[in-house]
Amino acid sequence: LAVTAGSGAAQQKLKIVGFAMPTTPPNLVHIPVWVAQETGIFAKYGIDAKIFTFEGGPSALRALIGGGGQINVAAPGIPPFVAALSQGSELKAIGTYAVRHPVAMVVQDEIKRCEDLRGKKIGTPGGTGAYSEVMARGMLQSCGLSPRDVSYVNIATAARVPALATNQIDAIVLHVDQVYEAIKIKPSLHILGHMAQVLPKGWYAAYVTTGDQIRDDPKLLENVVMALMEANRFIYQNRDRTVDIGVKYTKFSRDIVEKTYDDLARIGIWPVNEGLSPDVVTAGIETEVQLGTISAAIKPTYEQAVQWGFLRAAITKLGRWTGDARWH
Amino acid sequence: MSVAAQRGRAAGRREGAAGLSPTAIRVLSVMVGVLAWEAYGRVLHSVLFTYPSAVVRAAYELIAAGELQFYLKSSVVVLSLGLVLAIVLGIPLGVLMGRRAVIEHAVDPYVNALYATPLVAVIPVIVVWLGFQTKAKVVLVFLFCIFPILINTYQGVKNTDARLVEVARSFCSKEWRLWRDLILPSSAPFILAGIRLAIGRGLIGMVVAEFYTTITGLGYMIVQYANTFRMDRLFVPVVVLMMMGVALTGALRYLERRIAPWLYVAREE
Amino acid sequence: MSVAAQRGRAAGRREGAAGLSPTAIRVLSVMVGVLAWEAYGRVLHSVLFTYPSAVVRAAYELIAAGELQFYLKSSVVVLSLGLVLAIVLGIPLGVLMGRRAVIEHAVDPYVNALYATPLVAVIPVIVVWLGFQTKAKVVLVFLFCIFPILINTYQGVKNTDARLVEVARSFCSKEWRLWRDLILPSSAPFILAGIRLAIGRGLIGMVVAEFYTTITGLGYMIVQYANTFRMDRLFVPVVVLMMMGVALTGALRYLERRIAPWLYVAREE
Amino acid sequence: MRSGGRTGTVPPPGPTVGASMVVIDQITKNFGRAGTAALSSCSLDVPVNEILCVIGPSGCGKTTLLRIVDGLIPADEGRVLINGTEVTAPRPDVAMVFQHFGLLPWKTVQDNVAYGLRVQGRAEREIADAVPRYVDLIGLRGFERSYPYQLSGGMQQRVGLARALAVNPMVLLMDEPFGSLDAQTRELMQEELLRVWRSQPKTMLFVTHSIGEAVILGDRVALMTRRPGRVKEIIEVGMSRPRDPETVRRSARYLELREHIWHQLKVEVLEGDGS
Amino acid sequence: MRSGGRTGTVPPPGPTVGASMVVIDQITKNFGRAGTAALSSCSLDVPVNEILCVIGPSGCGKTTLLRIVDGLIPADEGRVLINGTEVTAPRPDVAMVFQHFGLLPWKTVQDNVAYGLRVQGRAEREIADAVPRYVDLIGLRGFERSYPYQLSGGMQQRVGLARALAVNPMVLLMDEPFGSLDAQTRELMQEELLRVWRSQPKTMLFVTHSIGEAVILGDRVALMTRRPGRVKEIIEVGMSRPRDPETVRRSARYLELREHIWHQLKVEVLEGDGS
Ligand SMILES: Nc1ncnc2c1ncn2[C@@H]1O[C@H](COP(=O)(O)OP(=O)(O)OP(=O)(O)O)[C@@H](O)[C@H]1O
Ligand SMILES: Nc1ncnc2c1ncn2[C@@H]1O[C@H](COP(=O)(O)OP(=O)(O)OP(=O)(O)O)[C@@H](O)[C@H]1O
Ligand SMILES: [Mg+2]
Ligand SMILES: [Mg+2]
Repeated sequence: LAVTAGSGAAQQKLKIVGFAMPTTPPNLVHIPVWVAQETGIFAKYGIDAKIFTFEGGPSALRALIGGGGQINVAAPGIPPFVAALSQGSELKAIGTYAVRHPVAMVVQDEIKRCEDLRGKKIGTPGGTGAYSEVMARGMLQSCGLSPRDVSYVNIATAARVPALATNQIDAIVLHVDQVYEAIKIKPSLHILGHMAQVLPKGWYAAYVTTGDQIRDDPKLLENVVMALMEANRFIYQNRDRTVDIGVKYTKFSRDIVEKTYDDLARIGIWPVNEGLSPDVVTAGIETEVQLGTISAAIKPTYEQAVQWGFLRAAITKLGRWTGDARWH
Repeated sequence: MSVAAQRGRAAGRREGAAGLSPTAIRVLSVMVGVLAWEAYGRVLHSVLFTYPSAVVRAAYELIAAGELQFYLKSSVVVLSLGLVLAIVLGIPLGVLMGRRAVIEHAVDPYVNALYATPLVAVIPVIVVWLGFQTKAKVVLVFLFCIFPILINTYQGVKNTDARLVEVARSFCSKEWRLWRDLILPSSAPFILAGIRLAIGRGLIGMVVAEFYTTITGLGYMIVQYANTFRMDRLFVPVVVLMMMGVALTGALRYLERRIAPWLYVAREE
Repeated sequence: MSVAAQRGRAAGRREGAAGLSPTAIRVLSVMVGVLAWEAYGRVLHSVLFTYPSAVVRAAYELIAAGELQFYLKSSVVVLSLGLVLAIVLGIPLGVLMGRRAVIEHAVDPYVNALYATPLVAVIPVIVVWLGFQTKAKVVLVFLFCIFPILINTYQGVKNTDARLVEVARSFCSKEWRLWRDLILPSSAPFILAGIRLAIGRGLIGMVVAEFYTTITGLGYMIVQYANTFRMDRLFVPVVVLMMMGVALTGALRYLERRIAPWLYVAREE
Repeated sequence: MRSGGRTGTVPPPGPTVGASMVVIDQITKNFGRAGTAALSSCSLDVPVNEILCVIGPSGCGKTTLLRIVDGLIPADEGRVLINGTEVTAPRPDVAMVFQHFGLLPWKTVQDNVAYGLRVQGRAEREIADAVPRYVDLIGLRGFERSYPYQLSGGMQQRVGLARALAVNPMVLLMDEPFGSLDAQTRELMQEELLRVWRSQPKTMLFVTHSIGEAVILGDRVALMTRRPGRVKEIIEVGMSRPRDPETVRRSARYLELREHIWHQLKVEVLEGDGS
Repeated sequence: MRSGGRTGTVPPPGPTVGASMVVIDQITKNFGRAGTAALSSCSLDVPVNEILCVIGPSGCGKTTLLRIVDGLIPADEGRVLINGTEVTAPRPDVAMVFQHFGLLPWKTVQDNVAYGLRVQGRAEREIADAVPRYVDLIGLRGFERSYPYQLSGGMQQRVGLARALAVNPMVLLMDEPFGSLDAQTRELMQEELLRVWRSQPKTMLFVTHSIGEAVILGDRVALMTRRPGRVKEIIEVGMSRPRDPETVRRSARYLELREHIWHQLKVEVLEGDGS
């Protein structure tokens, strides 16, 4: 699929679209927006992306809700999105860059199998109910353990790797690129398992916009969704270019980005079709209810959470990819 | 006439503003603020904001569940240890810097540099040295609190009336007596302003320390409810912190009257 | 004899310490610190720590690539605007609080409360009002800086010699002239300590503001290299901040000599 | 009400010559709740352009009296009239020389002398003209740019005098203005003060501890009781001006006054010694 | 070297009576880089237990001289010996009464009086015994718990005197200690001072602006030139003690001395007027 980078008359009237990304610098999983920008996919759709990075999904969401219209699309993880939804703000998921979990559990040398986690200290930034702990719990449950069999250490995000390096924790869930970075620092660390394989039905993140923006300029958002879907597909087809862009923006070294790319692409993190299918979304919302992020009484419905139309239009235009277990 | 002898004697003309007492003015002012917040919060009606009545309701829930008390306790321990440590070390070091040029010049660059160092840079070092638990947090709060005390004390010492220092020297005062009789009382207004600043910083430092090491206490509540957009609950620990700020400052004023009565006796006439 | 007339005249006995000049002592002290850091860093040899020579190398790379300059510029703009705003508003408000009891009591609870409020609670409001770019950051830096200035100014005003206030009143000084002739010069040592504190806080506020809104400037560099454990590069912006702290404080001292010469003239003898 | 600025030698049109410029009417003042009684029903009348010297034991309330007359502190009872108007706040046509000098430590000698003029918004040209004159008058030429702490006690005191004289007030309240001066400098200053007074007549309340000074300067001398202060006696000096200090000191009237005041003071001080 | 604590009336064993207690040897002092010359080759000898009064024009360097003798500031040239030892720092057996009073604003009258004793580590019992005596001596009974700002100028000055007397020093340096007192209180204080001196003899350097005071108190009077100060003349008072002030003031010797000093001062002040 040849990408004609920003060619034609469209270039003259590019519309500025503000993106709020949830991490600084991004991890490789967040890369599709930059890919779309760097390779000219956005330009092709008449879009000039202005990408802002924030420290955490909630901050990105806040910029979308309150930022005076400078942000059109935020890309938070699911917990803050669902939480904000349930508080009554009119937010819609219009697409996604990852429905599966792009994280892995990294553990100290002596932990070979899931069962070895018994009695160990697991780092849980954000505490019980935060993303990291939810993932750890998933890992524990996969081998019949429960949180009572381990001890949690509520360390701060900034202290995760120092804690691993100084043996103050034995295991923690990290983004795959962070895992490889940690392993570089302490080679005895290793991956216990990828969460996408442990919890295959997880919903990781979404592109979110507000009801006002949808009413304001649906055409623009349709183009955004289409461009981002194309970017996801581009990633699978262009390893080298994606790794280049990844190195440029994630600031991880090339070998780490390459290994991460291979892991994530193998798992099929980036959806090439709709991604936000009703079963994934309702399961995701249900998980948040179980975790106590929101109460069942104010649980949003699929229709409240997702604006399905843009994705459908994109599929119609771009065609559906099939033939690989990874395509979803 | 002795320098600053009548210092502070009604240093500002104080009007009664239609005869209202200070407390009445304070209460009125806070009430106006709370009402304005309530009105604005209801009008804005955003998930990013809340209003006092919602906060009160949330506070009631959190107190009933015992959550607030639980988290508050661990925070307060950290805060008090860090603050006391900062006072106990900051004042003597400040006086030393003010009195001994060698120490001043040797320590000065470190004070200015450390004070401008963001915590993130310090965290890994602290973690390596002190781990993640209370010890590390206390040290972080201490680092937050010490600079206002140190720098204000230093400036206060520099500002001591040289003529009174001469009097003390004339009577052959030993250095430590000079501190007690002269330097500390004369720097008291500076030091008190420093402690007042340290209280505010300490409260923030406590929360920040909780963010950056293990997340516990009020910091945990704040992070958790900020991330889940429960603004009403988020504002419960925030309002608690505000009230602690006001209360601690009030307590400081009370202490001031007890340990530095001359500052107040003087204002009465 | 006029109050505080000889204030500060060599308030501390200043020894030469074997005749070393202040600059020599400073340089020596910093050198010892840097060497100790280097030695400790090399011995510790941890990925969580680094040492000066590695930082210098990293700085060289970052400067050659133009990265440092680029990020520094945006931070400096935010810092200077916020700091200047805090000085321009903080001093008059502090004087007003010190001089007018009604204002003091009305504003006082807000100052103490706001000063103890963690930023996370304020951020959403700021975002709603001002977005998340430069404007919001400037306001955050401003909020960081204003309190030390405000509180110190207030204390300085309260500490003004009442006898001199009486002299000014006797000559029928208008309030604003009183500020100029009396309150401000007499509070100068307090205000300067406050600004000194504000500089340190402002530098941190600048980075923190960048964390909490969109990440740019030095804050971006710090987060980026902290997340990727490039400690040598991480310390480049940190050391830059430290040096800014030292340099700005030095500049303040220079300014002090120009705008408040009596504090120094007095110390010369 | 005039706001200063007289330069002629003609008496100002406002007050009638011979009428009272300052009327102190039954002033009572207590300090603090414990209640140090400083003044108790103290009354005094000062005619226009008179020099009234006030003598009294240490701590009897002289400074307090002047502060009340200047409108700096309120009396508990009684009132003060200046030129017929009740005093409620300081007036620009009344200037005070403070016992504690009250120089601004951050201003040089010339800026301290100019302070009153600046505060009252006089033209810079007028200030530039007046300041050197008054610096000369107090004998501090060459010290214009010195800061107060660089001056001796007596030099500082003279700066305080120049500051008050410079605004050329209608009423001058002087609280021991020459207390820190040696005998000769004091005499020089007395002469200068009288010269200023002759060319620009003003009403003066002059607190002094020197009986000689009171007799040489004063039209009348008010003797105060010990604390709480009242006016015990008012003495007409009754000597013609100009007075030559040497001649005055040798005159019988002087010795008689001296003896009398001395005795009266002794009674007050000794009786007051107990408490 | 003794560290105070004398209570008897017997002269201390240390210094030989008649020998010099304070020797001021060719002291020169300039201030600042611009160089205000305060003292120039100033020499003076004070025998043991003598009261030497110093008189000089305002700003001639008297305070500077006392500060150098007390070891507070170094001289540029020359040296000072006390009891045979060169002065390099303040000594506990030398006490100073400051022209600016130097009271600690945060201490009450009694704590200010006790200050010197506390600083020199005397026993609390001794302090509790001494303080009321000296508070009485200066006539401030009833004001023990007042803060300095609650006192009149003269009362503050007396507290400064009590503080210095309380440590019972071997040498007492007094810088216009009675300048803010009325004539009668001043005389009372002079008497008290002499009483203390008789029961606990000490060497005194007494700066005053009152010629009468100098003659009544002093064994000798040192006259200083105008700035930069030198000793111009030393005058033996030559009157027997105890001196009754009234009698002294009427004596021919007094009038002669007065006239002489007056004239000498006049020369200094008038010549110095120019600069
Ligand atoms: N601010 C104050 N608070 C309490 N008492 C005061 C205050 N000011 C003055 N007094 C008291 O009032 C009395 C009179 O004081 P004032 O200063 O008027 O005396 P004075 O006549 O000027 O004495 P001096 O000649 O010594 O200057 C004194 O007993 C003093 O203690
Ligand atoms: N710290 C200083 N810096 C500069 N000059 C000073 C300083 N102290 C004193 N002087 C100058 O030294 C000279 C002598 O001052 P000093 O105080 O000794 O005089 P004095 O004889 O005590 O006068 P007075 O009788 O007025 O108190 C003065 O001209 C004064 O200006
Ligand atoms: Mg008085
Ligand atoms: Mg003097």
